[in-house]
Amino acid sequence: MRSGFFAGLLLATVSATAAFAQGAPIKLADVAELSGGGATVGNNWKNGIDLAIEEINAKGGVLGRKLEVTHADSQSNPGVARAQVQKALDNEPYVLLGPGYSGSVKVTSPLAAEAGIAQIMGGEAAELTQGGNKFLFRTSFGQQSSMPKVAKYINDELKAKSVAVVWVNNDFGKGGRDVITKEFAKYNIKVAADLSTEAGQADFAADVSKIKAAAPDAVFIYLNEEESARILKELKRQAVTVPLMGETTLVGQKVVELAGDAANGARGHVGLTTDAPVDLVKAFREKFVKKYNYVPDHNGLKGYLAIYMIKATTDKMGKVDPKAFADTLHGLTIKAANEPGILMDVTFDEKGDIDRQGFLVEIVEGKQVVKQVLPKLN
Amino acid sequence: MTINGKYWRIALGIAVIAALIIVPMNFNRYGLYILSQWAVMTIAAMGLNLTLGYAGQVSLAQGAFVGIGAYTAAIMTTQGLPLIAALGVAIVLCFAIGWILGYPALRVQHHYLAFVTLAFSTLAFLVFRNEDWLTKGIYGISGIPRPNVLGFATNRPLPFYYFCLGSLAIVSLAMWWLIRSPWGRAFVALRENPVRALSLGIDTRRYTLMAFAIGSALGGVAGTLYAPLTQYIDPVPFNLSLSLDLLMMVIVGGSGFFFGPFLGAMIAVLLPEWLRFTQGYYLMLYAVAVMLLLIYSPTGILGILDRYLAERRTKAASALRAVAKSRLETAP
Amino acid sequence: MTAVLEVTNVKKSFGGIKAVDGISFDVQEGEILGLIGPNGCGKSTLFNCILGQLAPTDGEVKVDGKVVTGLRPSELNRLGVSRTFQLLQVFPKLSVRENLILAGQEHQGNMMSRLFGPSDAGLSAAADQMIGFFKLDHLATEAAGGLSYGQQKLLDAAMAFMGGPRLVLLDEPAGGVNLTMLGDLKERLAAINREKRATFVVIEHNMEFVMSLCTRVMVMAEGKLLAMGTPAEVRANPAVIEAYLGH
Amino acid sequence: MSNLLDLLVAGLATGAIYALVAVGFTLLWQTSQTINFAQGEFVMLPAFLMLAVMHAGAPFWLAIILGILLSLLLLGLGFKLLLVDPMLRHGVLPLAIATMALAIGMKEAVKQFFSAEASPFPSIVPAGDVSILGRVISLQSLGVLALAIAVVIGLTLLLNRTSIGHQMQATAQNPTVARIIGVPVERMILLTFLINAFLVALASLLITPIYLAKFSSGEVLGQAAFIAAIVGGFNQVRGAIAGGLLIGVVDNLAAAYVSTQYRAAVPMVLLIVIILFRPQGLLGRPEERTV
Repeated sequence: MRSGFFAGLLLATVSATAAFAQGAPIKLADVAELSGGGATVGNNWKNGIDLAIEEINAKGGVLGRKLEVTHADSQSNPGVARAQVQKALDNEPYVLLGPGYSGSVKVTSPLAAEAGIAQIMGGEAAELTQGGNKFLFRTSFGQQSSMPKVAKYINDELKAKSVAVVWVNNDFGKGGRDVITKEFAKYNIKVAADLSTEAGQADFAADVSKIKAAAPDAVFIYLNEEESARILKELKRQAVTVPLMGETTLVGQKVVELAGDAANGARGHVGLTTDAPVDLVKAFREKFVKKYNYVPDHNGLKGYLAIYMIKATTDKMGKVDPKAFADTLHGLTIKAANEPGILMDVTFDEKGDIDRQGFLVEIVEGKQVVKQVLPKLN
Repeated sequence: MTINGKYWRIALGIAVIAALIIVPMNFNRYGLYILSQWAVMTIAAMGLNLTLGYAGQVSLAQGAFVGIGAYTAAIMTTQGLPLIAALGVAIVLCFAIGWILGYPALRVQHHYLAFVTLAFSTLAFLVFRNEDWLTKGIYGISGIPRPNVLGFATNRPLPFYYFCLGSLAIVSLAMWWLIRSPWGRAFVALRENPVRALSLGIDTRRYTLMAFAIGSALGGVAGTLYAPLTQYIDPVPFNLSLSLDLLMMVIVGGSGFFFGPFLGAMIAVLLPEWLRFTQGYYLMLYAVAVMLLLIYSPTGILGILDRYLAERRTKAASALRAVAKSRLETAP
Repeated sequence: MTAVLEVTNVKKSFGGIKAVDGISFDVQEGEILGLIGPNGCGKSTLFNCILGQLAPTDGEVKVDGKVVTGLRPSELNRLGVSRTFQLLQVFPKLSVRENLILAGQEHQGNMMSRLFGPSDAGLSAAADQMIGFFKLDHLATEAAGGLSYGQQKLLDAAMAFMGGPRLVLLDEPAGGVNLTMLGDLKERLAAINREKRATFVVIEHNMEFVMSLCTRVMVMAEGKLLAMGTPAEVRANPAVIEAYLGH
Repeated sequence: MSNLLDLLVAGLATGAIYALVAVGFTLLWQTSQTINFAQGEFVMLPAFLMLAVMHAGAPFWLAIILGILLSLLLLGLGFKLLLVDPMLRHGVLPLAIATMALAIGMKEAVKQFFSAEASPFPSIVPAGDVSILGRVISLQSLGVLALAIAVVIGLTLLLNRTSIGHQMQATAQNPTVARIIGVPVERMILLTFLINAFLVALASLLITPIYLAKFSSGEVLGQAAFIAAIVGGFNQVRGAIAGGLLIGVVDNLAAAYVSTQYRAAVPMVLLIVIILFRPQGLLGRPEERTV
């Protein structure tokens, strides 16, 4: 037993060969939530990555070299994520991809920074990019960029003075809740009810009756897909008629599919959506559905974009240089006209946050309708 | 056991210990991390093995005790207190809570006990997550420092691994002492036949509570090592699934065998590595393997080994007896 | 002579069924009292009530003049009351010596000395003496589970004596033991009774065993005391013959 | 006050689901000392079996029939023959641990062979609402409640009025004696496994339209059902029903009046209190301990 295990470990060490030899494939490492509570997130992210790599390799790769990725499972557990990232870094990848959970990003990003390898991740918690880490990049809006837009909309368009906030009690939900409550304070919007819910919660009757009792002008819902669908159904059943506002997930295709009629009228800010009125995004969605037979959520898009970020950055450098990668990506603007795989124009700032256009959508008769396009800032 | 067998076992033991010290010197950071994780999980599983394997009390709360230990270490060391102080607090805390949690074990057995401890596990998770003022809630505690041991900094992976290995060695020696002491004998009696144990003057209540308390305290010890190992903790790793994982480790390795947790933790920590070629199927295969193992041998892998050795011994003994008998019969 | 055990009006019912229905008797120091009766007459239940394994519905039990009803079996054992069970109750995975040390260890020192003191609680010599006494010498390091039935029965009895008890309750010590072994067992019990002034209460179906070992015999039927006397008296009692030979 | 009434109704509807799942759980315990830690997953799986049949092109009604048959085969017969029978001789605890492994295996299998994503599931009850005494109640909730009541009545009749029921009760109380008086004990035990499989399939059919089909949806349900069974009384069918309804109501009231952050704690505390002070459960018979 023991000797077998040592042999295995030694083998893993030895197999880290010269990764950057000319013509050899460019090695990428992905660590994602392939099992456990974040399996939906991680598998979408992984499929997006695989799709992009397949496309790029079919067209001859990056600078004439193929891309090659290894996927590792964090089991949605930060401890395991740390081990897997450590392992990935020991093999000296060109770029590290993932994880998707903010907690897992938090424990792994110091490792990548220490190794001097850029990490392109899916986490959305505001604080991730506030710590001065020079190697960490987002693929989507952080909560600190999306929530102000939601709060502004609730204030300007919905003219709500009191809002009930329903959030899922994990790092994703709590993060969003904390940022939006701060934003509400700026507009003097009162939080009429502050409802924590559990991931996987099935029964929202009590939560909705609390919302009813609080009689807010609007409800802000920040939950995962399934829970979003369930609460929408319950809100409809208990005849709550005030506007329902969300961010990305609430108005996603999956929620509409699961909630049916109950999703009608729900609104939300969406940074990345496969329903965006952008031709390239629609084309992506078709390709994805063709390959995997389901409609991806925004995590599928994030994985896909991560790979094209690598391609655009490498093309810009003109060489495969892991040390210069992060510097090049900071301040870089990638235009969809030049690199169609990036789908929409995007700019990365010095913190690794992104700037891209966003959308305000509403569900009308089971379809996402874009009510407003929020342009890219610069 | 013959003298030869004894020497052979001592030699094997020394070889394994030497290998654990020398071989990892060339390991990369990941290898060291995995080995450190193995040492930490082994300590937690040893605690559960005492409660479950020796004393026969099922617990689904070991993960929660690892959590209590980890939070104690994280909170205290980020305040600048030394890890050794945190260790002391964690042991006392887990021992006391384990003692209290043992009380239901005096009233109920088996499945009821499983559910009491399961409930405790859930409650502990909720406290970790909801009490922001203490645990920083779902955001977790980051920047947990690694300790200085006898003047040596353990920031680098190799020294920290030796720190974990040293802790494991100390815990193993203490455990070895415990199970060879009259207490260990009383624990086994408790598991095998509590009625008879009572009639021999064994205070089964006190020993049951002790088994719970000591087992839980070891969970706390594992937790105080886990925190500086990952240097970041949040409530998620300490949910029910850690308790289930630890239970599986004890069962798979061999519950009630001293080396069971070592083996079980090794399989659990390294199995994803071995079964990587199976991609997403590995947990499924693991589950099936555990079921098959339990059907074949409810005392785990070491149980199979033990049975094999016992059979050989019985065969040898009955052969001897047959020889002796034939001599008697042929005697004039 | 003082009464080592005094049982006064002990009753035990399960639901509506009276398993033990008002039994009183006492046992003098050094006595060997036989307890016989048909199956299901409440003998073992009475044992369990005396020993605290079952709480009696009513009545009182005294050991050496001290009321012990309500004490736990372990506490009683440490007061010097020991027992064996009808079915074999040795610890099969422990060796013969370990079984005996286990049986004696709670009578030594305290919790702390049992943790930090020597592994055998200082009982190796005593255990080996007991092993010698019961003629199990060649088996000292064997796992108890590997012994023959008769040997395990001897061990079971030996364990009851490890704590140096004043009073021992034996539940069918002769059941399933072959003739040679039976002789050994009887002789050993008699020897302990003689040498250590230990007092016995013995449940047994083997009449020959009871009649030759015991100084006094008590007969139970349907939860009640039917007869009490010397072996000869009991043997001649018509009510006893009636109960044994059927209605 | 109207709020409270709403919560009670919602709690009863959820509780009826827990009760359905808990009933089979107690049946298995009574006849064969099986603690099924995979009971929640047993409810999760039939929905996927039905979905798989539908994906193959079959209409919904056929999928229901085949789904129930497959459940009887896999979760009834297969579970008993392949796991319980070979494990039972090892005792209660190893079997319980084996079912924990089974739960993991089932979740992973569904995730790998079906999907990690939630899927919608058609409802056999029309999706409308009815208004009773001014309360809006969904037909789905009413359906679950009605079925739970039907199951209690049906099971009670079966157990108390039929000879099979008497034989099952005899098996549950004392298999050895039952065997001596000529009860086909093995067949009775198998029957309880089949009844359990049927109940979980029914529960799956009713719950999945509300809870959605997802590999992990059994976790919450299984735990709630265990708690319901213990709180109500492990050895009584009506105990499991009462426990289920109670847990459903308590959970909803806790969310409304205690704290949403700690709502999951309240049933757990209830469980601990019950085990400490009334281990046989609210309606259970005490199990005579031989010690």
